[in-house]
Amino acid sequence: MFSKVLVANRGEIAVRVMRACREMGIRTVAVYSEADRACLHVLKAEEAYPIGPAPAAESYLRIDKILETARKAGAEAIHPGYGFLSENAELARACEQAGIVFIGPSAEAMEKMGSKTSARRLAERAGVPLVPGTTRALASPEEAQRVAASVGYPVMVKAAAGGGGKGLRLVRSADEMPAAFRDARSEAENAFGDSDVYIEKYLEKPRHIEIQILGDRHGHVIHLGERECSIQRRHQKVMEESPSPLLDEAMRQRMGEAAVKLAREAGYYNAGTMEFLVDAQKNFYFLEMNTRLQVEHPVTEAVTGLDLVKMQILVAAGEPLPLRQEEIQLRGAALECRIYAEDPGNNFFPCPGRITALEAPAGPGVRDDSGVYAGWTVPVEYDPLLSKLIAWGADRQEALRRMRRALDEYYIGGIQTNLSFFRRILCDPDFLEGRLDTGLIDRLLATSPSEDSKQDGRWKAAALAAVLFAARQEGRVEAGSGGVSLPTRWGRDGREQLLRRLPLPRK
Amino acid sequence: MFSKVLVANRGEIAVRVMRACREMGIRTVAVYSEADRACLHVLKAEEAYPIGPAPAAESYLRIDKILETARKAGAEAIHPGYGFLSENAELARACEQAGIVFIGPSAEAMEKMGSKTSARRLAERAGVPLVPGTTRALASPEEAQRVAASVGYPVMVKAAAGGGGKGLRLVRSADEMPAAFRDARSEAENAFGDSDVYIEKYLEKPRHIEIQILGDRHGHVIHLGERECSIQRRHQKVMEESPSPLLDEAMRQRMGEAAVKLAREAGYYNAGTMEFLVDAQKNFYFLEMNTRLQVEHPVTEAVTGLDLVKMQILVAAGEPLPLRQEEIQLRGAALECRIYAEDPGNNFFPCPGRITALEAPAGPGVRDDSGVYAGWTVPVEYDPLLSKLIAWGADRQEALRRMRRALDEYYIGGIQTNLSFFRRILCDPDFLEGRLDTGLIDRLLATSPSEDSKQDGRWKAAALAAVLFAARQEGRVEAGSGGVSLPTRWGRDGREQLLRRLPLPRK
Amino acid sequence: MHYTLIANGREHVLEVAGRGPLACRLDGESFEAEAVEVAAGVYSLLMGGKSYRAYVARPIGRENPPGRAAETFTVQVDGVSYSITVQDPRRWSGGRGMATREGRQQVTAPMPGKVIRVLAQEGEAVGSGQGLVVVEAMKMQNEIKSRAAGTVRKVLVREGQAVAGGEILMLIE
Amino acid sequence: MHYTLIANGREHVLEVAGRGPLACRLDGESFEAEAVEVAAGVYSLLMGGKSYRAYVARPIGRENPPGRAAETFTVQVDGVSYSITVQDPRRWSGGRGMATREGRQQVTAPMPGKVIRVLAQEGEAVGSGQGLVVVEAMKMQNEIKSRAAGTVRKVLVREGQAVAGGEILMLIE
Repeated sequence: MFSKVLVANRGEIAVRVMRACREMGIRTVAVYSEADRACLHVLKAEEAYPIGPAPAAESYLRIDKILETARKAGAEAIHPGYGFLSENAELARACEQAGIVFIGPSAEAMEKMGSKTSARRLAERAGVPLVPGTTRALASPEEAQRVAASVGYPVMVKAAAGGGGKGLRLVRSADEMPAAFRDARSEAENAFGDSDVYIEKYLEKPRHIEIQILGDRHGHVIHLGERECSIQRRHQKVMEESPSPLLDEAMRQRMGEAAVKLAREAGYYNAGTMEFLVDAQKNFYFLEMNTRLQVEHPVTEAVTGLDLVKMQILVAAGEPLPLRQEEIQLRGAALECRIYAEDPGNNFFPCPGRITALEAPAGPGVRDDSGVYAGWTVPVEYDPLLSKLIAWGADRQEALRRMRRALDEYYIGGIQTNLSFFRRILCDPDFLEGRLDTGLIDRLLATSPSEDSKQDGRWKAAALAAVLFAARQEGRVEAGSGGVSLPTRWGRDGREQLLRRLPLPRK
Repeated sequence: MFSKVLVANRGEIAVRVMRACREMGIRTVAVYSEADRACLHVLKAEEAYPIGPAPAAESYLRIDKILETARKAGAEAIHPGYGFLSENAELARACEQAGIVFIGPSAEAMEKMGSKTSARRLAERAGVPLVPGTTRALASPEEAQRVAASVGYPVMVKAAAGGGGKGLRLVRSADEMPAAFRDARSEAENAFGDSDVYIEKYLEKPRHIEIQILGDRHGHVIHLGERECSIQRRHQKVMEESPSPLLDEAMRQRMGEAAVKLAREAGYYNAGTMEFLVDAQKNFYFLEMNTRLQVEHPVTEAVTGLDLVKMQILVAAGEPLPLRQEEIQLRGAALECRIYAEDPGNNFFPCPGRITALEAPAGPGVRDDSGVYAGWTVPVEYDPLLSKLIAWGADRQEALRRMRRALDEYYIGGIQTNLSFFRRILCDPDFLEGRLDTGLIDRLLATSPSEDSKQDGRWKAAALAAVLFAARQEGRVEAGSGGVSLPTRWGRDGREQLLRRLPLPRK
Repeated sequence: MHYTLIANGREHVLEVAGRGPLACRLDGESFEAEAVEVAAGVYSLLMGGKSYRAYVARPIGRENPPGRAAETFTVQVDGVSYSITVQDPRRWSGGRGMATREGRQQVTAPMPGKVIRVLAQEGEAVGSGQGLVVVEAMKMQNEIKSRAAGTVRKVLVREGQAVAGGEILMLIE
Repeated sequence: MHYTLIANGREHVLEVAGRGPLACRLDGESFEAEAVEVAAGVYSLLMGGKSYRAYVARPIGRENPPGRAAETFTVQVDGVSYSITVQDPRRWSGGRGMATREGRQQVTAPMPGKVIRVLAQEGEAVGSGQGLVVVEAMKMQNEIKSRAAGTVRKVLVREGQAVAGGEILMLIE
């Protein structure tokens, strides 16, 4: 086993990886940009080295600096987390040349599965059902129109190198195609340096369901059940759960087997995720593979009892998977909320800034994977993910109620967060009954939040607290051990303004 | 189901019960003494009422005030937590008369099992093995000597109403008996208002292993496996785990069946615990029953996936247990550390006071059941338990390593705690290998902690941090965004003391 | 003491007095409260037996410029968030004589960024939720919307201009 | 700047200087450190690539009375706790000329309570770990032990006396 691992990432996922390392007795090395000197992953690491200015392109994306740091620190392996360089085959190759283990798949498998068109070809070969469309890049708008006509409109024009909702266009008819084709190509070129696009049939109200797989370097691949990721906003996952309320054991097995077959076909090892679209008739179609740890891996950990990061490290060290497929059992249900520094009351505008107070939920069945602390300033340079809140329950209902309880306990002061938005989702009848699809959030946002929050005592308490806080700052209240009271005279400015006692009836 | 429950307790267990209620959609009512206005359970409750001065005898032990509050608030049931009135049959009876549900066993079952001599008689009748000794109170020192001679010295003289290590005397020979008999009786009279004592054979280096049971009002009783509670100091549990490293499936089944038989014999419903002593030959002997929720219930929750407080509430509402024995499966292993405000460096002297800062561990497999928060003052009037830290792992080793990681993350500032002591236990070879007995801590305390803590960089970091903190308070450092630096002149007192730059080689 | 509060574009009046239990009246409705500040900015309020924990903070991104007679706070009570502006009772000379004005609103930049587009002009009537200014920040274009209906009184920025967090972009009345 | 520290009954000298990276020397051993106070009383220290997070607090129960030339802090670094007394370099006139005195020790009451027994008399030699005073608090009798070997210089309390938390019970040299 490794004695020292460098984590080439920041924030919550770097902290997550370091926790696994600590529990394995592995020393951890952090890297940080100039904006991140005080970031939690630097504090949690046993070693930490600067790798450049705030922009990711000059720090977290610099393969040369990361490898140099690994060599200097004597790290035997590099964990890339998710995002940044995690799906960059160049890093995997550079590691190999430097004699450092990349905790991920081989560069070859990453390339095979990383390109969406290449992954679609592999899936075709493995006999895994695909969303109808092309498995090669399209040469012209005319070719795109021909293909679209054969699969039937509406279709999606998608970047082969895509991700994060970029280089995507929905096309509803042939005359929209030329503009959409052009726009998708140019966006793809800008975002990924690769303008290849292909076509997929657009499914109405599909569900996004993904299968977690684990493979070792000895050809063993298993799956750990599914995650339902249909709760999305702007093509970005917001909430995930496992198991999916849609799947039964038979369908889980069929999807799991398809995912394992495809991973084997690609010679894949490490943790990985096969994303599928599922239509209203419960047909599933392979969409793409993520050749890395997912943001939402904790829901799978909660129901399987496995530590996926430790599994990644074991496999990277060349050890065989310690489990067989038949030993994998799902227990209960788990949900994850991605807590972002963004303002749901203001069009989800990102809200970096100083966290003045922080109170995280705790107690039974609650896990908080946070990358922040009170006193820290969320920088403007990176993803505004603050924390992932996971609730487990013996069944979906208990997990839901626990999540609601945990959200009520969560307090992040000083910045706006989307915590209150999750409370809305968790009251939505469709959500509660498991009728999920990628349009749920947009429908929810189209309605205005209920105004009954002004009806109960909370509003009175809030108004009073705001006034007490404002008055305290002006030096107008006494906060003794017996409680807050308003003095009869203002002390600070010396004005002799007597407090008028209100003639109120006592209850 | 109840719509409102009063929690007749304080601190972490009151918070724990309220969390379960919230998740069940039940409104919670807190009661608090004058010392507890700002206690966490008051903040977490939906309603809160004062019940008297700080001494428990004038507040938390006042059945009349608690019932009056329940009536006033319209609570349909009372959860007693552990300690205080939880094993007081009078409260159970008073509830019944008032038409309020007591979330616990019937008063009769509580009395049958609450007296140790009566419980021993029941166990005898149920054919459950007992520690050799008497099942009736002893009339005189002479009778005690006769019994002791027949079971063989050493013996324990124990209070029939005992608990918490009070009214206990170890007697190694006949001539020690008269004094021990007298002392135990008078201590029992003072502590419990009941001077009855009985005799049990004293087992050398026994293990304390207990079985968690659950019974409903329809005669169904199941067990949820065992907890190993051998890590004790002064007869008080300090750390618990489930499963016990000692038990195999067959022994678990035998002990579980004995516990269930005994509970049935007593007509017991609610959660309950049968404590057993296990000798070096793995013989088990019934010791006593706790007719309430245990402090250490979370380790059972972690391995069974059940919420014991919810089960208590379900059963109290008259519902049948939702599970059969064969559905109970233990997964992985869990440990619990009881975090106390006490100073392990100073003979475990209790250390109440203001918590100036608090950082609780989080991440996978860690649960913190806390009753405190930063800014709160731990009062001198009650038990110094701050929090229970629970770590779960796929096996005992993972749980151990996770607990160590979690302890390293835990920070409670302003008061002394026993956190560092758990770190010592978690490095003890006997503990790591599961060779547990009630003498382990005393042996550990007889050795001095290793002094290697001064060898590594931590000591340098600590020394520097102390100096920076002291200097900051004197206004001598600048803490800019670029880090802490020492100015060349002291600003505050105007002395022109130039900072001497040290001629240090750069590394 | 009288305080004028603005929440969700609406004015409210809270009167508070007393030692020990506070005698309060919110928009004419009386209630009693016992308040303890249990930690900095955290209040435990007992009101007729009901227990509330209120966290108060000055949010970045919705800040008012210093020196103003009002300050906006974010208050979270048992999981529900409120944005409440408290007007200084001294500067508003008791606040009693003030007319309740609906929809007075400062439009501020939630964070540093660049103004990409100005969507409403001075004198224009705008509806609640209508887009006013587009600001680019953190590589995303974000439309700032009106919190209430009203008329644009003043536009303080032009397209292409860099703005600081909390900077006033527009005034609406 | 020179600081004299006492930890575990032993004196140490820490010299610190510099802007940006701090040049430090602890008991003659030189090292460099970069320090950031990331939250009140929480320091992130990078020393030769090693990362340490140090939490500093003034503990109750081990407090020194105000106005003294030294103050004791509890410092926790990555799970390990240290009790460190920092002497004021101004009052100790630079601290350089001071002789290192082993075992100078104030015995304080960790919390309010009542003195039940005084176990060592003035002039008596005591060993490390030897019981000095028994204080009853929270319904438990607790023996306060000597942290280092020395001679009892002064006994400041008598049996039966109530003591406050932090009150000095005995001086040992």
